Amino acid sequence: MSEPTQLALATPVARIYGEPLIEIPQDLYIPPGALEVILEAFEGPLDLLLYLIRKENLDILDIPMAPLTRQYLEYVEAMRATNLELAAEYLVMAATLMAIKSRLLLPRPPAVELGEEDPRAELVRRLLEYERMKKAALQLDQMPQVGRDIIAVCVWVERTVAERLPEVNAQDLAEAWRTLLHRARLSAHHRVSREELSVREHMSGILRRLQERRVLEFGELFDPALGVAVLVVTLLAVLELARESLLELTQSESYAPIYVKLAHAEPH
Amino acid sequence: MPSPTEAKRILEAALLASQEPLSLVDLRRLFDDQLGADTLKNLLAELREEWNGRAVELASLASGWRFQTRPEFRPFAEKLQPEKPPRYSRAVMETLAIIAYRQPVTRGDIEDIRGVTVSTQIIQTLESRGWIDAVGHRETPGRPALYATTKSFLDDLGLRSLQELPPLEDIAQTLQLEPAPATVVPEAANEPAAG
Amino acid sequence: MPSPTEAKRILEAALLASQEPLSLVDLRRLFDDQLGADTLKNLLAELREEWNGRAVELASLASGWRFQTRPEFRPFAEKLQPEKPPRYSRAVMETLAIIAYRQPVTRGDIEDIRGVTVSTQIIQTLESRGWIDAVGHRETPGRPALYATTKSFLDDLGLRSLQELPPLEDIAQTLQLEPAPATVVPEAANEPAAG
Repeated sequence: MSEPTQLALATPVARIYGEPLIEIPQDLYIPPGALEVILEAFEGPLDLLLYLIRKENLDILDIPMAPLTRQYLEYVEAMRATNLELAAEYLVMAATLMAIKSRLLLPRPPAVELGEEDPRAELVRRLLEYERMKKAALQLDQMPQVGRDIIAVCVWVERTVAERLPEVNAQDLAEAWRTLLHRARLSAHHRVSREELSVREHMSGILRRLQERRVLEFGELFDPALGVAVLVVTLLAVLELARESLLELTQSESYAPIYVKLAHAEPH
Repeated sequence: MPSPTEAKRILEAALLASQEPLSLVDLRRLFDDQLGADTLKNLLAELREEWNGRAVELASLASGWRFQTRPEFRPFAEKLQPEKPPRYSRAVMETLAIIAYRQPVTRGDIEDIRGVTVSTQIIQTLESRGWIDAVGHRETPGRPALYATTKSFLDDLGLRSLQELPPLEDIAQTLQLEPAPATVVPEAANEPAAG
Repeated sequence: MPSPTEAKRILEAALLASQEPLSLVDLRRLFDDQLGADTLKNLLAELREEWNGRAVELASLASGWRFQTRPEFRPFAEKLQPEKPPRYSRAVMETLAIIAYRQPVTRGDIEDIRGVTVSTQIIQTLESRGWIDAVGHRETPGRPALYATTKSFLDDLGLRSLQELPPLEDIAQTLQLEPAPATVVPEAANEPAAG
């Protein structure tokens, strides 16, 4: 293994988790106030380990466990010393690192060595995956985001111009009529057939025309061009209007023109 | 300083991206107050011109400028985000049904059939919609107006004539089987007309 | 049937007036499904072309089409709205990246990868943004929720599918593992779980 040995003889200045602390890590010579900021910047033990590996230019696929473990512990101790709230995960990782290191130091029988996995493999796998995600997060963060870098266009929809009116269809009307009949239990009296409707439509039409021209000559009410059926319906409408006292039919003498006017139409 | 074309593109984007109308002060801030109010107004006028003939327009309001859809776009807006259509009250619908099927009728006729008072508001709702009008008066005391449906009513319902209204014979027949009623079902006298 | 020019103007207004991206289905509804999907796509392509060189663009996203300002417009947007929009913390972004690239994942999976506890707040931040949601549960004790990214996440990042996410950088693929243990780095083979 690529364990550097030159430090082993130096006198440790302190021991952390049984690991000798030879010197304060170089990168920890930082203005005291800034230290906390730096330490807080780590997202967890994996983040700290990655930082140490990249800083020291260590090969992530062949990690020298002793110096890495030592540096890691120094940082953890620095965090504790500055009273940072230290997540339990940092201590778990410290134990893991030491376990790996000691396993690497154990002599292994050649037979076992073949099938046995490198004790660092799991750690390497986790470090690689975390680093991948860390970089992905950075890339995602650099992409233009709606709300932050981009505004979704949404122009005003002008709806105030016309008052919105209810829509009614013929079926709604029939339904309303049906409810009415049901409620009033009206039967034959309010039977409405197509023929009757046609007469009633003409009744309204004749009244409408008499509003515009107060007096019409009887013949003017009929338009032969519309066919016999319409002529008949018009006649029925005139008769019904007369029966309901809505029209007055006048004739000064036999064979004189018949005049049609609204019953008792007000003198204008 | 951006070129006039650039400035116009920036103005356009700012106005399109803003939910609220932007005042001249807001817009000048876009250019760090480097653009005079007159220049800005000219650019806005040009921009407005550019948007002619499109379904969105640059409108000048009391509080500033904003892009908004033209009134003609409204039917399309409805298709995308339909507003819940308002409905006429039962009183209005029944009154309309009576006028449509029994015209010409007076308010008294309608009240006889419905069994309750018909408020002036109901008649007004239908009149102002242009669906009914008074076509004459019945020569009885008080000379009540006779109401009928209008052509506009037929048009709005997509009918060519009243005869295209659903026939009601079948209903009348089924109802005939029922025993004659003793009383008319009471109903609240002053129903609100549809808003 | 509207002419192509009219249809384009209607499309433009509809897209400008909608904050959410509009799908082809939405857009076809505008024309009562009278316009074929291909015609519509052509019109959208033309429209996109027309907006070239402006500070607003017509973007094609996961859930449809939307007009949005180009990233270059950002400095001007900041002048109009001085409050800086918040940036998500690294913890939030790493959690998002794990969900985006490894979905569907449980909170436990995320914690395994990040090596630290993932707070409820982080998940809530992403959920309330509408970027992730629970798509099911893993049938293990506690039935933890499985999280995945939403269409809205893709829309907001200007993507049409997860395949458009930036590819993962893989160090293990470039370096050779030294003593070459048989089972190390199983990850290298199955990249990425996007889909």
